Amino acid sequence: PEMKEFIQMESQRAQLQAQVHKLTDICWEQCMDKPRDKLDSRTETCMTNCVDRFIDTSLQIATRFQQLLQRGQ
Amino acid sequence: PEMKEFIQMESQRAQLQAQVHKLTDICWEQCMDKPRDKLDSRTETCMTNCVDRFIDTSLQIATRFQQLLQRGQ
Amino acid sequence: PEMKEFIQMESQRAQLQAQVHKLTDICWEQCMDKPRDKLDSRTETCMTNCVDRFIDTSLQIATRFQQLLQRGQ
Amino acid sequence: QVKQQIALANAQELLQKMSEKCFKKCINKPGSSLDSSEQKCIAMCMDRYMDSWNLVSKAYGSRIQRERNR
Amino acid sequence: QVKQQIALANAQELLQKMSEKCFKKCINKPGSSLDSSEQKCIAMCMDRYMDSWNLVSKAYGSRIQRERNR
Amino acid sequence: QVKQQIALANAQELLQKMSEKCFKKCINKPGSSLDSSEQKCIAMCMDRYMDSWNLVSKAYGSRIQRERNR
Repeated sequence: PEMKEFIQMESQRAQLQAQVHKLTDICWEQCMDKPRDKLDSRTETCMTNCVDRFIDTSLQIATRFQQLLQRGQ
Repeated sequence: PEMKEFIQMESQRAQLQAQVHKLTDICWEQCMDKPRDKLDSRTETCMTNCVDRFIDTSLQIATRFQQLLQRGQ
Repeated sequence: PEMKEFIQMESQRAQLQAQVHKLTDICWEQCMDKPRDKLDSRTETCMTNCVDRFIDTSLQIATRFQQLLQRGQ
Repeated sequence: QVKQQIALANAQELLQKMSEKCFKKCINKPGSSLDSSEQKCIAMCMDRYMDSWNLVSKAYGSRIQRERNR
Repeated sequence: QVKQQIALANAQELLQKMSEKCFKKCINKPGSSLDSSEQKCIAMCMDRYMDSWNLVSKAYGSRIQRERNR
Repeated sequence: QVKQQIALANAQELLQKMSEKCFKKCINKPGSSLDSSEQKCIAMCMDRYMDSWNLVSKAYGSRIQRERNR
Protein backbone atom coordinates (compact mmCIF):
# COMPACT_ATOMS: atom_id res chain seq x y z
CA PRO A 1 0.00 0.00 0.00
CA GLU A 2 2.88 2.40 0.68
CA MET A 3 4.28 1.75 -2.77
CA LYS A 4 0.90 2.51 -4.31
CA GLU A 5 0.55 5.76 -2.40
CA PHE A 6 4.06 6.76 -3.34
CA ILE A 7 3.37 6.14 -7.02
CA GLN A 8 0.10 8.06 -6.85
CA MET A 9 1.79 11.02 -5.21
CA GLU A 10 4.61 11.05 -7.71
CA SER A 11 2.24 10.78 -10.65
CA GLN A 12 0.21 13.67 -9.25
CA ARG A 13 3.40 15.65 -8.85
CA ALA A 14 4.28 14.96 -12.49
CA GLN A 15 0.86 16.27 -13.54
CA LEU A 16 1.31 19.44 -11.50
CA GLN A 17 4.70 20.02 -13.09
CA ALA A 18 3.27 19.52 -16.57
CA GLN A 19 0.67 22.17 -15.71
CA VAL A 20 3.41 24.53 -14.46
CA HIS A 21 5.27 24.09 -17.76
CA LYS A 22 2.11 24.89 -19.71
CA LEU A 23 1.24 27.93 -17.59
CA THR A 24 4.80 29.26 -17.80
CA ASP A 25 4.61 28.95 -21.59
CA ILE A 26 1.24 30.76 -21.82
CA CYS A 27 2.13 33.52 -19.37
CA TRP A 28 5.60 34.02 -20.84
CA GLU A 29 3.91 34.75 -24.19
CA GLN A 30 1.46 37.10 -22.48
CA CYS A 31 3.79 39.01 -20.20
CA MET A 32 7.41 38.88 -21.37
CA ASP A 33 8.58 41.49 -23.78
CA LYS A 34 12.37 41.70 -24.15
CA PRO A 35 14.12 39.75 -21.37
CA ARG A 36 16.08 42.13 -19.11
CA ASP A 37 18.53 41.98 -16.21
CA LYS A 38 15.79 41.25 -13.74
CA LEU A 39 12.11 40.38 -13.70
CA ASP A 40 10.70 43.87 -13.26
CA SER A 41 7.70 44.23 -10.96
CA ARG A 42 5.29 44.86 -13.84
CA THR A 43 6.19 41.58 -15.52
CA GLU A 44 6.07 39.83 -12.16
CA THR A 45 2.56 41.11 -11.45
CA CYS A 46 1.48 40.19 -14.96
CA MET A 47 2.80 36.66 -14.46
CA THR A 48 1.02 35.94 -11.18
CA ASN A 49 -2.20 37.55 -12.44
CA CYS A 50 -1.91 35.51 -15.61
CA VAL A 51 -1.75 32.27 -13.62
CA ASP A 52 -4.78 33.21 -11.51
CA ARG A 53 -6.84 34.50 -14.44
CA PHE A 54 -6.06 31.39 -16.47
CA ILE A 55 -7.29 29.22 -13.63
CA ASP A 56 -10.39 31.45 -13.26
CA THR A 57 -11.05 30.98 -16.96
CA SER A 58 -10.66 27.20 -16.70
CA LEU A 59 -12.94 27.03 -13.67
CA GLN A 60 -15.60 29.18 -15.28
CA ILE A 61 -15.53 27.00 -18.38
CA ALA A 62 -15.57 23.72 -16.42
CA THR A 63 -18.51 24.88 -14.26
CA ARG A 64 -20.56 26.01 -17.22
CA PHE A 65 -19.71 22.83 -19.10
CA GLN A 66 -21.05 20.69 -16.26
CA GLN A 67 -24.23 22.78 -16.11
CA LEU A 68 -24.77 22.29 -19.85
CA LEU A 69 -24.19 18.54 -19.47
CA GLN A 70 -26.71 18.27 -16.61
CA ARG A 71 -29.28 20.36 -18.44
CA GLY A 72 -28.78 18.16 -21.46
CA GLN A 73 -29.47 14.92 -19.58
CA PRO B 1 -13.78 -11.59 -31.87
CA GLU B 2 -16.54 -9.20 -30.78
CA MET B 3 -14.30 -7.71 -28.16
CA LYS B 4 -11.60 -7.12 -30.76
CA GLU B 5 -14.00 -5.44 -33.17
CA PHE B 6 -15.35 -3.30 -30.38
CA ILE B 7 -11.87 -2.14 -29.42
CA GLN B 8 -10.98 -1.42 -33.04
CA MET B 9 -14.12 0.64 -33.52
CA GLU B 10 -13.55 2.59 -30.34
CA SER B 11 -9.93 3.25 -31.18
CA GLN B 12 -10.96 4.47 -34.62
CA ARG B 13 -13.56 6.71 -33.01
CA ALA B 14 -10.86 8.14 -30.72
CA GLN B 15 -8.72 8.93 -33.77
CA LEU B 16 -11.60 10.67 -35.50
CA GLN B 17 -12.22 12.76 -32.40
CA ALA B 18 -8.55 13.71 -32.18
CA GLN B 19 -8.80 14.87 -35.80
CA VAL B 20 -11.95 16.89 -34.99
CA HIS B 21 -10.08 18.60 -32.14
CA LYS B 22 -7.20 19.46 -34.45
CA LEU B 23 -9.45 20.75 -37.23
CA THR B 24 -11.49 22.81 -34.79
CA ASP B 25 -8.27 24.38 -33.53
CA ILE B 26 -6.99 25.19 -37.04
CA CYS B 27 -10.31 26.51 -38.36
CA TRP B 28 -11.02 28.48 -35.19
CA GLU B 29 -7.74 30.34 -35.78
CA GLN B 30 -8.64 30.87 -39.45
CA CYS B 31 -12.26 31.91 -39.11
CA MET B 32 -13.08 33.25 -35.65
CA ASP B 33 -12.57 36.90 -35.02
CA LYS B 34 -14.24 38.17 -31.83
CA PRO B 35 -16.71 35.61 -30.43
CA ARG B 36 -20.29 36.98 -30.62
CA ASP B 37 -23.79 36.01 -29.49
CA LYS B 38 -24.16 33.52 -32.29
CA LEU B 39 -22.07 31.88 -34.97
CA ASP B 40 -22.86 34.25 -37.85
CA SER B 41 -23.32 32.68 -41.27
CA ARG B 42 -20.03 34.05 -42.58
CA THR B 43 -18.05 32.34 -39.83
CA GLU B 44 -20.11 29.19 -40.29
CA THR B 45 -19.36 29.06 -44.02
CA CYS B 46 -15.69 29.74 -43.33
CA MET B 47 -15.59 26.86 -40.81
CA THR B 48 -17.10 24.23 -43.11
CA ASN B 49 -15.03 25.42 -46.08
CA CYS B 50 -11.96 25.34 -43.86
CA VAL B 51 -12.56 21.68 -42.97
CA ASP B 52 -13.06 20.70 -46.62
CA ARG B 53 -10.12 22.71 -47.91
CA PHE B 54 -7.86 21.31 -45.21
CA ILE B 55 -8.81 17.79 -46.24
CA ASP B 56 -8.29 18.72 -49.93
CA THR B 57 -4.84 19.99 -49.01
CA SER B 58 -3.99 16.79 -47.11
CA LEU B 59 -5.25 14.61 -49.95
CA GLN B 60 -3.33 16.57 -52.58
CA ILE B 61 -0.16 16.27 -50.52
CA ALA B 62 -0.63 12.56 -49.77
CA THR B 63 -1.29 11.75 -53.44
CA ARG B 64 1.75 13.66 -54.65
CA PHE B 65 3.87 12.13 -51.90
CA GLN B 66 2.97 8.63 -53.05
CA GLN B 67 3.75 9.53 -56.66
CA LEU B 68 7.16 10.81 -55.64
CA LEU B 69 7.82 7.63 -53.64
CA GLN B 70 6.87 5.41 -56.57
CA ARG B 71 8.92 7.44 -59.02
CA GLY B 72 11.86 7.19 -56.60
CA GLN B 73 11.76 3.40 -56.37
CA PRO C 1 22.47 -8.90 -27.60
CA GLU C 2 22.20 -8.13 -31.31
CA MET C 3 18.47 -7.61 -30.95
CA LYS C 4 19.06 -5.20 -28.09
CA GLU C 5 21.62 -3.19 -30.04
CA PHE C 6 19.32 -3.10 -33.04
CA ILE C 7 16.44 -1.77 -30.94
CA GLN C 8 18.70 0.83 -29.31
CA MET C 9 19.94 2.02 -32.68
CA GLU C 10 16.46 2.22 -34.12
CA SER C 11 15.13 4.08 -31.08
CA GLN C 12 18.01 6.54 -31.36
CA ARG C 13 17.24 6.98 -35.04
CA ALA C 14 13.60 7.71 -34.17
CA GLN C 15 14.75 10.40 -31.72
CA LEU C 16 16.99 12.01 -34.32
CA GLN C 17 14.11 12.07 -36.79
CA ALA C 18 11.81 13.65 -34.22
CA GLN C 19 14.46 16.33 -33.72
CA VAL C 20 14.70 16.87 -37.50
CA HIS C 21 10.94 17.34 -37.66
CA LYS C 22 11.07 19.89 -34.85
CA LEU C 23 14.00 21.80 -36.37
CA THR C 24 12.37 21.84 -39.80
CA ASP C 25 9.24 23.31 -38.22
CA ILE C 26 11.16 26.03 -36.33
CA CYS C 27 13.44 26.97 -39.23
CA TRP C 28 10.59 26.88 -41.75
CA GLU C 29 8.82 29.53 -39.64
CA GLN C 30 12.04 31.55 -39.39
CA CYS C 31 13.23 31.38 -42.96
CA MET C 32 10.42 30.59 -45.39
CA ASP C 33 8.48 33.46 -46.82
CA LYS C 34 6.34 32.57 -49.84
CA PRO C 35 7.29 29.13 -51.23
CA ARG C 36 8.76 29.49 -54.75
CA ASP C 37 9.93 27.28 -57.62
CA LYS C 38 13.18 26.51 -55.88
CA LEU C 39 14.82 26.95 -52.52
CA ASP C 40 16.74 30.17 -53.24
CA SER C 41 20.22 30.43 -51.79
CA ARG C 42 19.16 33.02 -49.20
CA THR C 43 16.54 30.70 -47.74
CA GLU C 44 18.98 27.82 -47.90
CA THR C 45 21.66 29.72 -45.97
CA CYS C 46 19.03 30.84 -43.47
CA MET C 47 17.92 27.22 -42.96
CA THR C 48 21.37 25.78 -42.28
CA ASN C 49 22.34 28.74 -40.06
CA CYS C 50 19.05 28.32 -38.22
CA VAL C 51 19.85 24.67 -37.42
CA ASP C 52 23.34 25.52 -36.17
CA ARG C 53 22.23 28.57 -34.17
CA PHE C 54 19.41 26.61 -32.58
CA ILE C 55 21.86 23.94 -31.47
CA ASP C 56 24.25 26.65 -30.22
CA THR C 57 21.38 28.09 -28.21
CA SER C 58 20.48 24.69 -26.74
CA LEU C 59 24.11 23.96 -25.87
CA GLN C 60 24.62 27.35 -24.23
CA ILE C 61 21.47 26.85 -22.17
CA ALA C 62 22.33 23.27 -21.20
CA THR C 63 25.88 24.23 -20.13
CA ARG C 64 24.70 27.17 -18.04
CA PHE C 65 21.94 25.03 -16.52
CA GLN C 66 24.44 22.43 -15.36
CA GLN C 67 26.67 25.16 -13.89
CA LEU C 68 23.72 26.54 -11.95
CA LEU C 69 22.84 23.05 -10.69
CA GLN C 70 26.41 22.41 -9.53
CA ARG C 71 26.70 25.80 -7.88
CA GLY C 72 23.39 25.11 -6.14
CA GLN C 73 24.52 21.82 -4.64
CA GLN D 1 -15.79 1.30 -20.04
CA VAL D 2 -13.50 1.94 -22.99
CA LYS D 3 -16.33 4.05 -24.36
CA GLN D 4 -16.58 6.09 -21.17
CA GLN D 5 -12.83 6.64 -21.04
CA ILE D 6 -12.84 7.97 -24.58
CA ALA D 7 -15.82 10.21 -23.82
CA LEU D 8 -13.99 11.51 -20.76
CA ALA D 9 -10.75 12.07 -22.65
CA ASN D 10 -12.72 13.86 -25.32
CA ALA D 11 -14.40 16.17 -22.80
CA GLN D 12 -11.09 16.92 -21.09
CA GLU D 13 -9.41 17.75 -24.39
CA LEU D 14 -12.31 20.06 -25.25
CA LEU D 15 -12.13 21.77 -21.85
CA GLN D 16 -8.39 22.31 -22.20
CA LYS D 17 -8.68 23.70 -25.71
CA MET D 18 -11.49 26.07 -24.69
CA SER D 19 -9.52 27.33 -21.70
CA GLU D 20 -6.52 28.13 -23.87
CA LYS D 21 -8.42 29.59 -26.81
CA CYS D 22 -10.79 31.70 -24.71
CA PHE D 23 -8.07 32.93 -22.38
CA LYS D 24 -6.19 34.10 -25.46
CA LYS D 25 -9.27 35.70 -27.03
CA CYS D 26 -10.71 37.35 -23.91
CA ILE D 27 -7.88 38.31 -21.55
CA ASN D 28 -5.52 40.89 -22.99
CA LYS D 29 -3.96 42.19 -19.82
CA PRO D 30 -4.55 39.86 -16.87
CA GLY D 31 -5.77 42.02 -13.96
CA SER D 32 -6.41 41.27 -10.29
CA SER D 33 -9.70 39.53 -11.13
CA LEU D 34 -11.84 38.63 -14.13
CA ASP D 35 -14.03 41.67 -14.78
CA SER D 36 -17.59 41.22 -16.02
CA SER D 37 -16.76 41.91 -19.67
CA GLU D 38 -14.06 39.24 -19.57
CA GLN D 39 -16.48 36.77 -17.98
CA LYS D 40 -19.07 37.51 -20.62
CA CYS D 41 -16.48 37.11 -23.37
CA ILE D 42 -15.40 33.75 -21.92
CA ALA D 43 -18.99 32.48 -21.81
CA MET D 44 -19.63 33.52 -25.41
CA CYS D 45 -16.27 32.22 -26.57
CA MET D 46 -16.97 28.84 -24.97
CA ASP D 47 -20.38 28.59 -26.64
CA ARG D 48 -18.91 29.50 -30.01
CA TYR D 49 -16.08 27.02 -29.56
CA MET D 50 -18.59 24.26 -28.92
CA ASP D 51 -20.67 25.38 -31.92
CA SER D 52 -17.50 25.23 -34.00
CA TRP D 53 -16.62 21.80 -32.65
CA ASN D 54 -20.05 20.49 -33.60
CA LEU D 55 -19.89 22.11 -37.02
CA VAL D 56 -16.44 20.73 -37.73
CA SER D 57 -17.49 17.32 -36.48
CA LYS D 58 -20.47 17.28 -38.86
CA ALA D 59 -18.49 18.65 -41.83
CA TYR D 60 -15.71 16.14 -41.24
CA GLY D 61 -18.13 13.24 -40.88
CA SER D 62 -19.99 14.06 -44.07
CA ARG D 63 -16.72 14.50 -45.96
CA ILE D 64 -15.58 11.06 -44.86
CA GLN D 65 -18.90 9.64 -46.08
CA ARG D 66 -18.46 11.36 -49.45
CA GLU D 67 -14.91 10.06 -49.83
CA ARG D 68 -16.05 6.51 -49.02
CA ASN D 69 -18.80 6.62 -51.62
CA ARG D 70 -16.53 7.77 -54.40
CA GLN E 1 9.71 -4.49 -38.88
CA VAL E 2 10.72 -1.97 -36.24
CA LYS E 3 12.54 -0.19 -39.06
CA GLN E 4 9.44 -0.12 -41.24
CA GLN E 5 7.30 1.20 -38.43
CA ILE E 6 9.72 4.04 -37.81
CA ALA E 7 9.86 4.83 -41.54
CA LEU E 8 6.07 4.84 -41.62
CA ALA E 9 5.79 7.03 -38.53
CA ASN E 10 8.33 9.37 -40.07
CA ALA E 11 6.38 9.66 -43.34
CA GLN E 12 3.12 10.25 -41.47
CA GLU E 13 4.66 12.97 -39.33
CA LEU E 14 6.03 14.62 -42.47
CA LEU E 15 2.64 14.42 -44.23
CA GLN E 16 0.89 15.96 -41.23
CA LYS E 17 3.39 18.78 -40.91
CA MET E 18 3.20 19.58 -44.63
CA SER E 19 -0.60 19.63 -44.54
CA GLU E 20 -0.61 22.10 -41.66
CA LYS E 21 2.21 24.32 -42.91
CA CYS E 22 1.02 24.46 -46.52
CA PHE E 23 -2.63 25.00 -45.58
CA LYS E 24 -1.45 27.95 -43.49
CA LYS E 25 0.82 29.33 -46.23
CA CYS E 26 -1.50 28.82 -49.20
CA ILE E 27 -5.12 29.15 -48.05
CA ASN E 28 -5.98 32.58 -46.75
CA LYS E 29 -9.74 32.49 -47.09
CA PRO E 30 -11.04 28.94 -47.56
CA GLY E 31 -13.49 29.04 -50.49
CA SER E 32 -15.86 26.44 -51.93
CA SER E 33 -12.99 24.60 -53.62
CA LEU E 34 -9.21 24.81 -54.01
CA ASP E 35 -8.58 27.14 -56.93
CA SER E 36 -5.69 26.52 -59.29
CA SER E 37 -3.38 29.08 -57.67
CA GLU E 38 -3.93 27.45 -54.28
CA GLN E 39 -3.21 24.03 -55.74
CA LYS E 40 -0.02 25.33 -57.34
CA CYS E 41 1.01 26.95 -54.07
CA ILE E 42 0.41 23.68 -52.18
CA ALA E 43 2.52 21.69 -54.65
CA MET E 44 5.40 24.20 -54.41
CA CYS E 45 5.07 24.49 -50.66
CA MET E 46 5.23 20.71 -50.31
CA ASP E 47 8.36 20.50 -52.47
CA ARG E 48 10.03 23.29 -50.52
CA TYR E 49 9.09 21.67 -47.21
CA MET E 50 10.73 18.43 -48.31
CA ASP E 51 13.80 20.35 -49.51
CA SER E 52 13.93 22.01 -46.11
CA TRP E 53 13.53 18.70 -44.32
CA ASN E 54 16.45 17.24 -46.29
CA LEU E 55 18.57 20.33 -45.73
CA VAL E 56 17.88 20.34 -41.99
CA SER E 57 18.52 16.62 -41.79
CA LYS E 58 21.93 17.06 -43.45
CA ALA E 59 22.88 20.13 -41.40
CA TYR E 60 21.84 18.43 -38.17
CA GLY E 61 23.72 15.24 -39.04
CA SER E 62 26.93 17.04 -39.88
CA ARG E 63 26.67 19.13 -36.71
CA ILE E 64 26.33 15.99 -34.61
CA GLN E 65 29.44 14.60 -36.35
CA ARG E 66 31.36 17.82 -35.62
CA GLU E 67 30.33 17.77 -31.95
CA ARG E 68 31.40 14.12 -31.62
CA ASN E 69 34.83 14.83 -33.07
CA ARG E 70 35.58 17.74 -30.76
CA GLN F 1 13.99 6.15 -8.74
CA VAL F 2 10.53 7.24 -9.91
CA LYS F 3 11.32 10.54 -8.23
CA GLN F 4 14.59 10.90 -10.12
CA GLN F 5 12.97 10.08 -13.41
CA ILE F 6 10.34 12.76 -12.86
CA ALA F 7 13.00 15.27 -11.84
CA LEU F 8 14.96 14.43 -14.97
CA ALA F 9 11.90 14.66 -17.23
CA ASN F 10 11.10 17.99 -15.62
CA ALA F 11 14.60 19.37 -16.25
CA GLN F 12 14.55 18.15 -19.86
CA GLU F 13 11.17 19.74 -20.50
CA LEU F 14 12.47 22.99 -19.01
CA LEU F 15 15.62 22.88 -21.16
CA GLN F 16 13.60 22.25 -24.29
CA LYS F 17 11.17 25.06 -23.57
CA MET F 18 13.99 27.51 -22.82
CA SER F 19 15.80 26.62 -26.03
CA GLU F 20 12.68 27.26 -28.10
CA LYS F 21 11.55 30.40 -26.31
CA CYS F 22 14.98 32.00 -26.14
CA PHE F 23 15.87 31.13 -29.72
CA LYS F 24 12.64 32.86 -30.75
CA LYS F 25 13.28 35.90 -28.53
CA CYS F 26 16.96 36.37 -29.24
CA ILE F 27 17.75 35.22 -32.78
CA ASN F 28 15.99 37.24 -35.46
CA LYS F 29 18.19 36.42 -38.42
CA PRO F 30 20.37 33.37 -37.79
CA GLY F 31 23.92 34.29 -38.87
CA SER F 32 27.09 32.26 -39.23
CA SER F 33 27.64 32.24 -35.45
CA LEU F 34 25.99 33.52 -32.28
CA ASP F 35 27.26 37.07 -31.78
CA SER F 36 27.92 38.41 -28.30
CA SER F 37 24.63 40.30 -28.07
CA GLU F 38 22.71 37.14 -28.95
CA GLN F 39 24.66 35.17 -26.35
CA LYS F 40 23.92 37.81 -23.73
CA CYS F 41 20.26 37.81 -24.70
CA ILE F 42 20.11 34.01 -24.39
CA ALA F 43 21.69 34.08 -20.92
CA MET F 44 19.24 36.73 -19.72
CA CYS F 45 16.30 35.05 -21.37
CA MET F 46 17.16 31.77 -19.69
CA ASP F 47 17.42 33.38 -16.27
CA ARG F 48 14.10 35.17 -16.76
CA TYR F 49 12.44 31.96 -17.95
CA MET F 50 13.58 30.19 -14.80
CA ASP F 51 12.39 33.13 -12.68
CA SER F 52 9.04 32.89 -14.44
CA TRP F 53 8.87 29.14 -13.93
CA ASN F 54 9.49 29.59 -10.21
CA LEU F 55 6.97 32.40 -9.97
CA VAL F 56 4.31 30.41 -11.82
CA SER F 57 5.05 27.36 -9.72
CA LYS F 58 4.54 29.36 -6.51
CA ALA F 59 1.42 31.17 -7.77
CA TYR F 60 -0.10 27.90 -8.96
CA GLY F 61 0.72 26.11 -5.71
CA SER F 62 -0.82 28.81 -3.53
CA ARG F 63 -3.92 28.92 -5.76
CA ILE F 64 -4.40 25.18 -5.35
CA GLN F 65 -4.10 25.63 -1.57
CA ARG F 66 -6.71 28.41 -1.63
CA GLU F 67 -9.12 26.33 -3.71
CA ARG F 68 -8.72 23.37 -1.32
CA ASN F 69 -9.46 25.51 1.72
CA ARG F 70 -12.63 26.98 0.28
